[in-house]
Amino acid sequence: MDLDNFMLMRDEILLTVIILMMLVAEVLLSQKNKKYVIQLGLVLFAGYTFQSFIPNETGELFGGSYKTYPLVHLFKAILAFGVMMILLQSVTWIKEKLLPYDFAAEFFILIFSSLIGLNFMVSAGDFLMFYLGLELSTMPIIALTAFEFWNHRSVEAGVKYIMLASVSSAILLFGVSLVYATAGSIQFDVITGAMHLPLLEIIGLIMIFIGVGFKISLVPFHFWAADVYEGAPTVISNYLSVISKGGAVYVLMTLLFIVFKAFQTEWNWIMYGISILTMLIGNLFALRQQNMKRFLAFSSVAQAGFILLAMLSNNELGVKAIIYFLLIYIFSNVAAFGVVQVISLKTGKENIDDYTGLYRTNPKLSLVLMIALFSLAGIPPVAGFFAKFFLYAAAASKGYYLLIFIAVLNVTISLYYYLLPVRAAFLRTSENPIPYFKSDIYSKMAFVIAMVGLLVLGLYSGVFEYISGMSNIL
Amino acid sequence: MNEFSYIYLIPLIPILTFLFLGFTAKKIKEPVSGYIGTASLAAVFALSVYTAYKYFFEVGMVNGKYEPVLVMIKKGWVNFTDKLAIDLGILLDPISAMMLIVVSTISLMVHIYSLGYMHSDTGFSRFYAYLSLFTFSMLGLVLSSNLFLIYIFWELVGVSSFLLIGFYFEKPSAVAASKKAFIVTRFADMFFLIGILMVGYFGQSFDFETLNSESTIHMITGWIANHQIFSFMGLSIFTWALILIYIGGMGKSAMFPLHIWLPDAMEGPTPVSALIHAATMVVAGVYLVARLFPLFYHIDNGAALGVVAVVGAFSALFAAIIAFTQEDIKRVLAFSTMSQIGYMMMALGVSGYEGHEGLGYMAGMFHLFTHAMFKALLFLTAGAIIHAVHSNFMKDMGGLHKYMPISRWVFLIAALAISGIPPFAGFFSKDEILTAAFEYNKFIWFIGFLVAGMTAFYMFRLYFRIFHNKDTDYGDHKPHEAPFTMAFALVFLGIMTIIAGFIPFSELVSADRMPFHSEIHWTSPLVIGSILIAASGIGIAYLMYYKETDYPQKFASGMGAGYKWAKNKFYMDELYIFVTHKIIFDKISKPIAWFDRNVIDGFMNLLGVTTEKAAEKIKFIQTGRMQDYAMYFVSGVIAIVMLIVYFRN
Amino acid sequence: MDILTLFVVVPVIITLVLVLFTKTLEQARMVTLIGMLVQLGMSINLIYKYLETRNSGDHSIMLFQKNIPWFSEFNAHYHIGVDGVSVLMILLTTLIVIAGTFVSWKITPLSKEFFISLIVLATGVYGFFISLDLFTMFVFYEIAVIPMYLLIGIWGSGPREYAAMKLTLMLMGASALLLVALLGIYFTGSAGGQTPTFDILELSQREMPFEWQKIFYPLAFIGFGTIGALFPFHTWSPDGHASAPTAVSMLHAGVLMKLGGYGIFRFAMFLMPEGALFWQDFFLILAVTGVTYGALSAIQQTDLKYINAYSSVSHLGLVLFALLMINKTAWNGAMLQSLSHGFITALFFALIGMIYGRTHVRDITKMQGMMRIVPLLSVAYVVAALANLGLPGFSGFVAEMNIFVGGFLNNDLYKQALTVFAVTSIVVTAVYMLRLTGRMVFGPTTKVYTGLPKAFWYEKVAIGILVGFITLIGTLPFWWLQFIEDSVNNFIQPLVSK
Amino acid sequence: MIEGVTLFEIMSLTTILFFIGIYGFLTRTNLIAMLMSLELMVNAEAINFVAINKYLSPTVMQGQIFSLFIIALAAAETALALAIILHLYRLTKTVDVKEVKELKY
Repeated sequence: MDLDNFMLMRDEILLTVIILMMLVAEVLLSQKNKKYVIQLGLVLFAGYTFQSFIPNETGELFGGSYKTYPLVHLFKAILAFGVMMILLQSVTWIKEKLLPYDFAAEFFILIFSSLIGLNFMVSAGDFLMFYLGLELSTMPIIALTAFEFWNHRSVEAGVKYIMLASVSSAILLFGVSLVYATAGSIQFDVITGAMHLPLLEIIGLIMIFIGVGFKISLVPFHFWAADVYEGAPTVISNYLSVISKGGAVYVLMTLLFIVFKAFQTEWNWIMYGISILTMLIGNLFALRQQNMKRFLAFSSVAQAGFILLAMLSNNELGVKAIIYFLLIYIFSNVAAFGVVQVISLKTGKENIDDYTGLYRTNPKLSLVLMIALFSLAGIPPVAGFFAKFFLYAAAASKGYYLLIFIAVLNVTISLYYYLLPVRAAFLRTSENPIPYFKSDIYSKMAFVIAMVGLLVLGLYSGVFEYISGMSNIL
Repeated sequence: MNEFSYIYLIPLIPILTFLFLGFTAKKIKEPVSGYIGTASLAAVFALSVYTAYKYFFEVGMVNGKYEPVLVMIKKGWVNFTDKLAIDLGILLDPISAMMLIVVSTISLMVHIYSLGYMHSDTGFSRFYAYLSLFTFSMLGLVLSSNLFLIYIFWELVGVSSFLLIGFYFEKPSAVAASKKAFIVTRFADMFFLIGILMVGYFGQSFDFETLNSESTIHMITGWIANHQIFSFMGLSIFTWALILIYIGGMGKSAMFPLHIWLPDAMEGPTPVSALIHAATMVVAGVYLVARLFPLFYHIDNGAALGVVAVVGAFSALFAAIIAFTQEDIKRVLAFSTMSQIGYMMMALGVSGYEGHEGLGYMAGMFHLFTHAMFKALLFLTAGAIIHAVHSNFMKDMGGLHKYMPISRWVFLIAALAISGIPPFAGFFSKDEILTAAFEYNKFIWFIGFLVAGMTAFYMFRLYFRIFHNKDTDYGDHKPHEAPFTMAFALVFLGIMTIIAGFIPFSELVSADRMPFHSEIHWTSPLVIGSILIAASGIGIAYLMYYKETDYPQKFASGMGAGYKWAKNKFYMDELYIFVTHKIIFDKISKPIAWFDRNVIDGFMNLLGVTTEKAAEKIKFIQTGRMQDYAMYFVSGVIAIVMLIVYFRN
Repeated sequence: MDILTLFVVVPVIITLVLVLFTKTLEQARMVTLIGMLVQLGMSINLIYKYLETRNSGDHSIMLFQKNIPWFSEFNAHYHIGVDGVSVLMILLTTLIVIAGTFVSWKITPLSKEFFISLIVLATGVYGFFISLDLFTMFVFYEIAVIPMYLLIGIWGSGPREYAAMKLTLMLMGASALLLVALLGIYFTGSAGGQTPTFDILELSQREMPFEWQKIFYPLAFIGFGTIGALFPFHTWSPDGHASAPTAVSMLHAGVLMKLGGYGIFRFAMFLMPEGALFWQDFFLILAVTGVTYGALSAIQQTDLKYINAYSSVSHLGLVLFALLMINKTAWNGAMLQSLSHGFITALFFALIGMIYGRTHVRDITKMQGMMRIVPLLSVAYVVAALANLGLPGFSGFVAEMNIFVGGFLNNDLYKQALTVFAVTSIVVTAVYMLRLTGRMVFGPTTKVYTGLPKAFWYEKVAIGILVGFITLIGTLPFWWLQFIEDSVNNFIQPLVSK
Repeated sequence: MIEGVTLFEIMSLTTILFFIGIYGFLTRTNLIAMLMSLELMVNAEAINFVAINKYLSPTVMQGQIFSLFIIALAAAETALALAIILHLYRLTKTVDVKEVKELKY
């Protein structure tokens, strides 16, 4: 690494700088000016987000353990964008909950470092970097999960998360060590070259995939998700369900499609089963949830199952479909969680029944909720439909028609429970609905961005074309 | 044929009248609407008479044969295929011209009559609107040049009859009757439609002239000859098609067993009964058979015609027997109508084709013509009587000759006519029918002969019990003679009834459209016999009913069960009710509805319920204890490893 | 902006105007009405242009085509175009939406939202009728399906939530099949290395392997058939219609259910002819069953809307039946029947809504002799009943006759027998229709309801529109058939050539 | 490189260690004990890496570096875990994992 190829990892470096500046600010700012930390963090990160959309050239650092190419850079930008929206929504929460304890800066620092971890993970060139990224992305979030230390549920979520995460990473590590034993290296390129799949290596690979699958919350490794999402602060559930899941999906994709290509054929029909299981279990659990956060948690489990459809395709179509889906998915889920958060902050209500008659009092909010849920369910003209459609198309390109059929039936089930909040908010009227309230400017911005995204990204094909323009990574 | 190009006006005027009256029913009050309707009908009448005259005596006859005249209004109204199409065309030939006269005359009379009869009825305008609608449909029916077109008007007369029967729509009985009439005829029409489809399929045309042409008949007979397998009960498929069409005719013409709607149809206003259920609509079936006569005659050497004859004869007898026992005068007339139409069917059935062979055909048409006149007359008179007495039942009448002289005389004329006493119209037509039947089959003839006597008997039973018999005390309001408008119609029809018989019908109407000559052989035993039996029928009626006697009771008790059956119309209604309600509704339709709600819909709901149940069942795997989660986690890993290892080798 | 895209754009504009500028019921309905009148003008203009083009000798299969790449990655285009059938369907939609606007003249609560959803629904329908690209078609199809949930759920009556959910889920389940079929056609439809495409005109030129057609045709057929109330996938329709608000029942039964037959005609059979022939006999049984079955179960119903829903099942069964007969005459009949049933059933639901709005009862055993109370509505109801049982002079007759004649013209005893079987439905229809009118319209007046308001002007307008078109079709069928024939001729080619 | 000890034996040892860890994690009810079992697993992997590196590719040091990182990260993990567990203890006065099941179904 030297000055001329230094800019290759400018995202990570910038984030580090931002973190340092936050630290400095934290130290320098006097007690009564602490609240400016928030604005500072937002501004800095906004700047980061903007720059991350400037394309970056292909290259590698540290002897190939850090790789970057247009798609991964774009993906980092997408992640940053998602985080940006989440931050916008979290302002009120920080003001109300964290400032009193003077935790505002820490929140930003932890989120940013987790994002760094994800960035490293997605552009990892060997298992070491991959493992470091994984851990770096997980731990701060665990800390944040338990951040509301006065709230028993939050802490319980934290405990569950860290324990299970450690187990999964331990298993993943064991797998890595097995692969290392058989392939004789931890560098992806070398391993790709030296794959002839003895049993030991297969076991190793399975363990690795499961370590990632834990992060994506595939069945049967999804149990933590619901509990953690419910317990954690809504912002963090949001982050978990879109950002860290998205990063993990990307890694799984690159590992499957590029690094362990040879293993794909072995692995496909296992994934076939897992995807069906994931969709079904996720839907069935979401079906009977009352708590919105838990509900969204299970819905995001089900969504992971849909992503696997495209994972099966193992071709560029799959790559495009997945990236596009993640993009849309970030928009929809952020919007949905955002509504939940705004409401729970104002009223402390998180149950579906509490939303009864919401449209009569807060029409805009319930519209946002409806569009977000429709997008998750995949109903045109909202972008979610197109994203899902491309996933199906990717699977169909390999002829998995039966799987697609099962998937679409699952969509029907999911539509049922996505309509439940809509039913509560629109169809019903209640004596004591959630009263009208004005949400703060930041979350409004986030909502507007999300809505525009959901309504435009689908009908306007440019974005998809742009993504598919740079997804020739195979 | 441009000298007839005006002819589309004949159906057009009534329909326009209908629309006008229908839309302005609220505004225009009695009697203006009545005048409008009558005026338009008068115009139609004039046109029809002009057309008929022109056709018969100027244009129609081309070198010794009445050539049909076709006026095409819209070709290809609906094109099914290049061969099969519904063309709006008007076909003018002897029978349609004749029917024009009948329909327009009777309709006009009824219009005039109703001015008085429907006086101060709330639905006066509506009544005239309906009348115009019916007239339109009936004229269209007789004029249509295309089998499908006739079906269209067939349906339309059905619906106008439905509307008119249910005219007093607040009377449940009327509503029920109208429903019954429509559904029964609709049921028959279904067979008609199937018949049409088959004819279209085999005959490759819906156009009457094409269907009746030599070439088509030849083609069909050839086809039948080559496809012996396509036959059922010994009759070829095409004969069955004709029989199906004839079933349609049976429905409209109230032939047994599809007659049950006719008696109930008397719920409608009496003029309607006169117009629709005596003179015009009910003879549509006869007209239909006459229309397709060449087909009926030539295919399978008239196998279908045999059916027509038998059904006709049987219905004639059956109706006559029931007519003996009815108390409601309109019902008696209704059954006599049924019986007379049976006569006409019989006549067609026994007819041949060429020249004098076609006597039956001619006679049938002739009887249709005369019957229209005197039966309308009878109904209208009955209407006048009911108008005066405010009752339909004979027991409330008697000795009316004192109060209603005109009605009495015209009724007598009509009764004599229908009984077949010379020189009244009925005699000639009936006599020729019997002659034709005699040449065809003695047994059929005998039935006809018997029915002639019975007819005379029950008609005079009616006459005597209304006008003579006992001297009923009518209390404060005495029955009065009908007002002028009604009386005018009665007298006019009376005159028609007297003179109609002398029309040289065979010169005009015949099966092969070739005029032939036929006169009554006064000396032949047939003629004398028929006169005698009619006379004896009248005599018996005189003995039993001229004065109040106890013969009727004796007679009835003597017959015992037979009388009861006849009085209850042989329980045909009950049979139908049983079949429809008990079997179709309860045994078929109900289970289906249940099946739909509970099985099919239930299955759909079951899917949903199962899903929710499943969700409820599996919730316990999410215990909330992280060691269980870890357990699942690890076992998941192991399971997958196992699977791969297993399936790999 | 080309003449067809406008049909999708104008509703969107109306929606935006409604969202942004309207507050009250009066404004909302005014905006909707004006917008739809514009739409009507466009439809008439379209018909005029269509005839003009055809008479100028342009016999291309689709007119006014426009083909813009959308997701070029998938070779999915925004490809639109119309032929006779679609032109008529567009006209039908417009008229029924207008009538629906008049019928829901006083809709509350959330009037504005009601009209918005209605327009969105219409947008989807318009898009469906003009799209020539499977992808575009599917997008619009789903757009059309979803607003139903809100419309029934918010403004419905009775067990509205249940009905709305059921309808939505069943239709989504159906579109699951459809989606699979669609992707199947996309990937297998282009044998021999051509780039896969969603464009039906291109696909019709390519040879889809028979073994795939065998798999995907039934999926497509059932997928479309479900919304076309194909037995036994029709159960959403009685509940849905019973609970839906008037205008929605009209639009749904009048137009949305036609998407089924239309889709089968336009996409399924056209793209998979061998499959169609292979499955013909099997589906014929289902269709015929639906015809008589629907009619027979209608006899037992006492709820006006249920009667109508089942009669719709029966009549749309006829549409599918005719389509399966694969015969020009029958297909003409099918399309004409779609059109005519659209108007008739819309009229029915409109009247039911009006009567229910007055009496708050839909049970025919509970009201009698409405003729004296609301004469106009009753007369209209009788007219509708007569039209429904196929009385000549009204649209139903012509359509059904085409179907029956077409069905019988097959040189195949099996099909002829089925046709005869279907013919029986005309009697059963007569039975339940007359039973209905006899109970409700005629008979002695129920005292409770005397003095109910007579028909209001906007109701009269709605009735006028619908009755007018029913009679127009019934008396001038040749004018309407000219549109249908030319498109049928093109679309039946692949089937008869096989 | 220890004389007379093959990689196989070492890896068997680590595997056994690993599964002992898993067993402990699944069975112990005390959170601290579970944490220790976790340590066991992680250390097994650390040994793995070093041994594999030493036996198979002595020239490149990937394995040993990896194990260093593992140790560091394990420490961090433990610290975080302990912190959270302490929080839990403050709130519920227990470290029994069986009690930690408020969030479920």
